[in-house]
Amino acid sequence: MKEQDISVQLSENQHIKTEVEELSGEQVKKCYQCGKCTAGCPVAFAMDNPPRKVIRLLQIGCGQEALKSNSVWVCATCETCYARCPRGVDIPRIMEAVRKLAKKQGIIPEKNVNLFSDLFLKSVENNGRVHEMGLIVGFNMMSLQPFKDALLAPKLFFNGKISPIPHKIKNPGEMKRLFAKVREKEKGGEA
Amino acid sequence: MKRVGVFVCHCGSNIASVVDVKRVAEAANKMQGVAFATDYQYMCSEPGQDVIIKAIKEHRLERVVVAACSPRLHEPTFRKTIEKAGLNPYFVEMANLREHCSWVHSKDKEGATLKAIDLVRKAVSKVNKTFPLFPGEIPVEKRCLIIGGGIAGIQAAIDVADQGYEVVILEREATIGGKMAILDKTFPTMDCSACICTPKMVDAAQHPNVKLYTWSELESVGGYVGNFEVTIRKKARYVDLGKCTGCGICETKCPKKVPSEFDFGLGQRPCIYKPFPQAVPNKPVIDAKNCRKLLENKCGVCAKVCPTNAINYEDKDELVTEKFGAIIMATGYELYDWTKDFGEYGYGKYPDVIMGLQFERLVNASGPTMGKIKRPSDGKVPKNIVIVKCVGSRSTEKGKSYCSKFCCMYTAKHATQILEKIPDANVYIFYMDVRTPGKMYDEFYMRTKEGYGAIYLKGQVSKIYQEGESLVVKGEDILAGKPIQVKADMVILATAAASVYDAPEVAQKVGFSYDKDGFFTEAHPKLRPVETNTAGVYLAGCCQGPKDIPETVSQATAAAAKVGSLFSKDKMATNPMISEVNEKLCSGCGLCIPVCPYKAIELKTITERVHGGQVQRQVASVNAGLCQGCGPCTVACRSGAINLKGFTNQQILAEVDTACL
Amino acid sequence: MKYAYYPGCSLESTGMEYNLSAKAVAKHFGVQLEEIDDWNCCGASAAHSTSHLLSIALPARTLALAERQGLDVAVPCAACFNRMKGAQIEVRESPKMRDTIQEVIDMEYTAQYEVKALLDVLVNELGIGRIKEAVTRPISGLKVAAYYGCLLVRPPKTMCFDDPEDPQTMDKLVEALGGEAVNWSYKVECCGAGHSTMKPSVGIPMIKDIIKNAKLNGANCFITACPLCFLNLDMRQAAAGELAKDSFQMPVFYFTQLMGMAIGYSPKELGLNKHFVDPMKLLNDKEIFRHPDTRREKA
Amino acid sequence: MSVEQIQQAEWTPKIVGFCCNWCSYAGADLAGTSRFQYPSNIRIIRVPCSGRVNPHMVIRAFQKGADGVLVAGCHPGDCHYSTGNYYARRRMLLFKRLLEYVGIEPERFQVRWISGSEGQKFAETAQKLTEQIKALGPNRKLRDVR
Repeated sequence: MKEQDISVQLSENQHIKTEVEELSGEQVKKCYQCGKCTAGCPVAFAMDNPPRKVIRLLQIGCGQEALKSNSVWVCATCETCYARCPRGVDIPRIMEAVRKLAKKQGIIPEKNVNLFSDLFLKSVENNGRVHEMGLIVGFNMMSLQPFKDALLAPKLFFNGKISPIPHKIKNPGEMKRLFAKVREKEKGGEA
Repeated sequence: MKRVGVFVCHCGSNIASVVDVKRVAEAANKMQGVAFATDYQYMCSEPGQDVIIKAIKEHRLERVVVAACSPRLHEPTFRKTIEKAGLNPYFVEMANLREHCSWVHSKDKEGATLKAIDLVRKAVSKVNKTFPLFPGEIPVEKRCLIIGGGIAGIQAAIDVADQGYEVVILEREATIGGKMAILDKTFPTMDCSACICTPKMVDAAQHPNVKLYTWSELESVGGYVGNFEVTIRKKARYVDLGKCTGCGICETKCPKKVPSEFDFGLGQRPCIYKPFPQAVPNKPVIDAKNCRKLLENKCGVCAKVCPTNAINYEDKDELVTEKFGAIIMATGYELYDWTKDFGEYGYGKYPDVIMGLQFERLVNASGPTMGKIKRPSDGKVPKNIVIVKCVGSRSTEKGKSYCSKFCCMYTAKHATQILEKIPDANVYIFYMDVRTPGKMYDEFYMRTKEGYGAIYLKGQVSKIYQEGESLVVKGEDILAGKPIQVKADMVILATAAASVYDAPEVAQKVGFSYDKDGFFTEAHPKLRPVETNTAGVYLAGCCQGPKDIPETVSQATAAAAKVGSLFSKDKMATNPMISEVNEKLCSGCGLCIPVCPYKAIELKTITERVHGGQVQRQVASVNAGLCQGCGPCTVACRSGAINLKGFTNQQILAEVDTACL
Repeated sequence: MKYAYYPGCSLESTGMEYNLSAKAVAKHFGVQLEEIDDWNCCGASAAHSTSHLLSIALPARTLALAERQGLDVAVPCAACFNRMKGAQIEVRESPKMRDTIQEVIDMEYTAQYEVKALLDVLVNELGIGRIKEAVTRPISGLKVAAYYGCLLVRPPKTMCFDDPEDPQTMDKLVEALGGEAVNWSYKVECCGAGHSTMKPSVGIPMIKDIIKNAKLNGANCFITACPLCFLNLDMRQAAAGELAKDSFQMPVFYFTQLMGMAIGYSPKELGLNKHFVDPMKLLNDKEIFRHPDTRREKA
Repeated sequence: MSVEQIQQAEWTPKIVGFCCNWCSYAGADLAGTSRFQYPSNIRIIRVPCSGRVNPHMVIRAFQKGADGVLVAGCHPGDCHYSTGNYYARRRMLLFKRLLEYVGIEPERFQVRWISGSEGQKFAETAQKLTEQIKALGPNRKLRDVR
């Protein structure tokens, strides 16, 4: 590994830290790196950089590396870290912010996670409510694993738990307008 | 107009590099009433003071303004200076050109110089309205009260008593000794705590100048330095200390056993008990909350077996009031109660998750397991032991924000003790940082790691839970960068050292300040670390903040030295800057009386001649011994009859007028 | 007692037995649940990982509709509850956010009404005493691991519901219904939420650990207040069992199902036939339904 | 200088600060030792306790040409004399209402609690006060025009 000049990193990647802090409303310097977040994280085993390290990378100007880590996609937002953090750092908000930035830059190490949440929101945008069957079928098809969960489907179907017809709100157009307004505001930097 | 002399100090370059001191002196020379003005490099130095003395004599100066640093630093110095020149020491006023001007306006030299001139003018106007002040004298009661009988209180007591003064130790427990008596060994020398603490306890108790009030509480404190009046509640002990020989038969015969406080619930004690065998005084007390005789009027065994008839079930609390000249606070600390906040460690529901002081009892030869390390749940010898540091320390979210200071060392001590007694044990220490400043401290820590093989894991523990017979401890090893877990047989939590639960209440009773964590505030963090802002009240040990035994003992000795210097004179000077009543203006309305926090104002009756006849009326009167010179009474007075000497209405208004020019 | 009721998407499909049993139990105790007219999805974690504003706007629209009904809101799903409470608090505390949100949803929303978990309403508001009185078929023999998951109690600063590390609401309920609440260590661990679908290699081991710990501590079934937790523990139990090489056979119940059972409803009325892990074997073993159904006489 | 002349010159506000000896004066000292910079408009008058400050003194300051007045004492509960700042708090609250009633803008008269360890807070307070009063311009109310 080539050593990195932190002084250069810090000035070059300052904007990543600033953007994460703006998006999350949280300050990364509050963290004193005790590791309690990683220790209690139920998905840390599946992360390349555990939560503490994601914050460390931001602190020392290696934000680019943080953006690439799968951790922010694997994070289940279970809030365990935030509930126990001795410094009161809202880590899930930071993870979320890094994820948003990564997505903006097209860095998506966990394609399926991204796909699922996109399909989920698409379903909400179209119907106002989530159509679970459409979502799962769509997800399995598009993630190229069409027979995943195939054994579970009949039982769900015959129990009436999933139906091929989506539930909708009265005027689905209303939901589309809501989404459009959110996008507009976010572009305007209001959110 | 008085003849005022103005002396502008350069303070090396501290002032002169920002403020044009020459210009300030020139401007001062032109001010009304100023007879002489000059500048000098270091006004507080001896030659600097000579400049002032010489000028007072040559120019027949009547008042002096020193434009230098903060009066909080050098006002006493310059008072002495002008006293040497024959002036009343209160005829000096300081203009704060350093802290309030040059240091804070270093980028605005012109503004700073103009401000400096204004500050000098303000001081000149104030000093012009100054009257001579003379300190009074009050006798000093040469007895010292020490609140708290731990190692701090004991050391302070012995040191004050050795100087020949009478000492009373007030202790709420049944014995003196405090936390040190609980400990097994002391780091880094590993000598036995009891072996060095108990002889001191006996020394204190047997000292001809020391009186012990154990099982007693502080009720109230009145008076002031040199003349405190303290009321003490001697709680009912139900055992006549005069008759009791401490034979201990009652303890062995008492049929009811309850968890022992001294062993933190790990052991049992009878309801008539000495906290531990070497207790001082070595005489028992009856636990009224549990004694069957006192609760249900049954049993009474202890009275039957007592060979000297020392048991008295009719005993009542007793209040005694005594006079003291000084008070040393040595109320110590207690461990922060982690069981109410730390759900992730089980809220105390797992018996094998214990705190540091409980481990001291487990490993102590006089403890409930006779020094064998056995885990509380099933008495098995634990093989894998986890120590978690910073439980409730250094946390802004729950517990305390500060570092508890001694945990790094005692956890290392615990590790070595475990590894000595259970050679095949593994000790895992989860830490955030290891802080070991102190003589031979870091060497001890290194020995714990290298010599004994304790495994240090950098990372805070997130969760502890029971799984079968073991406890699962989940952490991260930060240095390796991965989540880890340890299956442990026992977990020791290094919980934060907190102030005693009622420390703020005690501080309020005695009348001095405490910080947000309940620790007592010293008068100055660097230069007056054992004094409080209340004259005559001193601090020793952990009541001021967490500290280890050597530090505690040093502070106790220091506090004793302070008491000694206070007691070395028969009379002490009082602050003359106190309130005074102009009886001609006073209407006797009494509004000032409830405002005074020191109960220093009373109404008195005076006789006046009016139109040839004699009329009696009431006016307010200030007790010079009690008044501390705070001044809210002056504002409460409707007729403007009360004034505060040194900060009179006239002086402050003169300052206001010149400040607004 | 009357509440605006927000079933949420899951209770219309995979969590329909929760909906069934919740309505039955609420009716029995005279708690009126008035479904919010034209409610929409709360956005779940997909929304807040995409846009903070969206994650507030979606629940805010539903809450604004509820405000028109003039009622506090009762939410059965823990995830929806978390989102709605979070949105309500943010709108309530920030006038700026309130203005933005009102503009986005094109409705007035002042966040003056409370958002409550259905669990809170049916246990704490109703009171353990009233529940105890209504029990006609004690669930004795059931050793229940009360599984709270994440979102009901965390983050504690927002949710302010029960203890974040050792919550007791469902445990108290189980005891009141005549069952035994086991002491176990994973009651607030995460089930992995959508990972069982998106990334089974992460999700399934998490589910496995939870079921293992419950079993180790002597539980023979679960109780939960979240359709996603339910789905993971129930539908994915087989997969988790394969990983653990243990067939588990730990039925999962919604707390409303256990309540319904104890106050005399039939298995069908509570949707007990819709589970993946068949609960009837355990229930018959423990002879829960042996007691006569006294509900109708009582009513 | 007349008011007009003051306006012509580059006007800077005149601020009088009453600081209690034990907390705020010490806090101002600490601002000095820590070299926290703030504008040079403020003139500090040392009083033993914020409870010593008579509303009369504040009025006098405004009469004599102050544009702003600060009264600073120990945090409530921390008074060196145990209760003095409670009296200050009550008095100054009422007095502030009175000043507002006669037309003095609330920013011109401020009461702050600054402890001996809050040098930064003192500097920030002085800075902010100066900015606020600069924005308001010179005070003309209550001025003694004799």
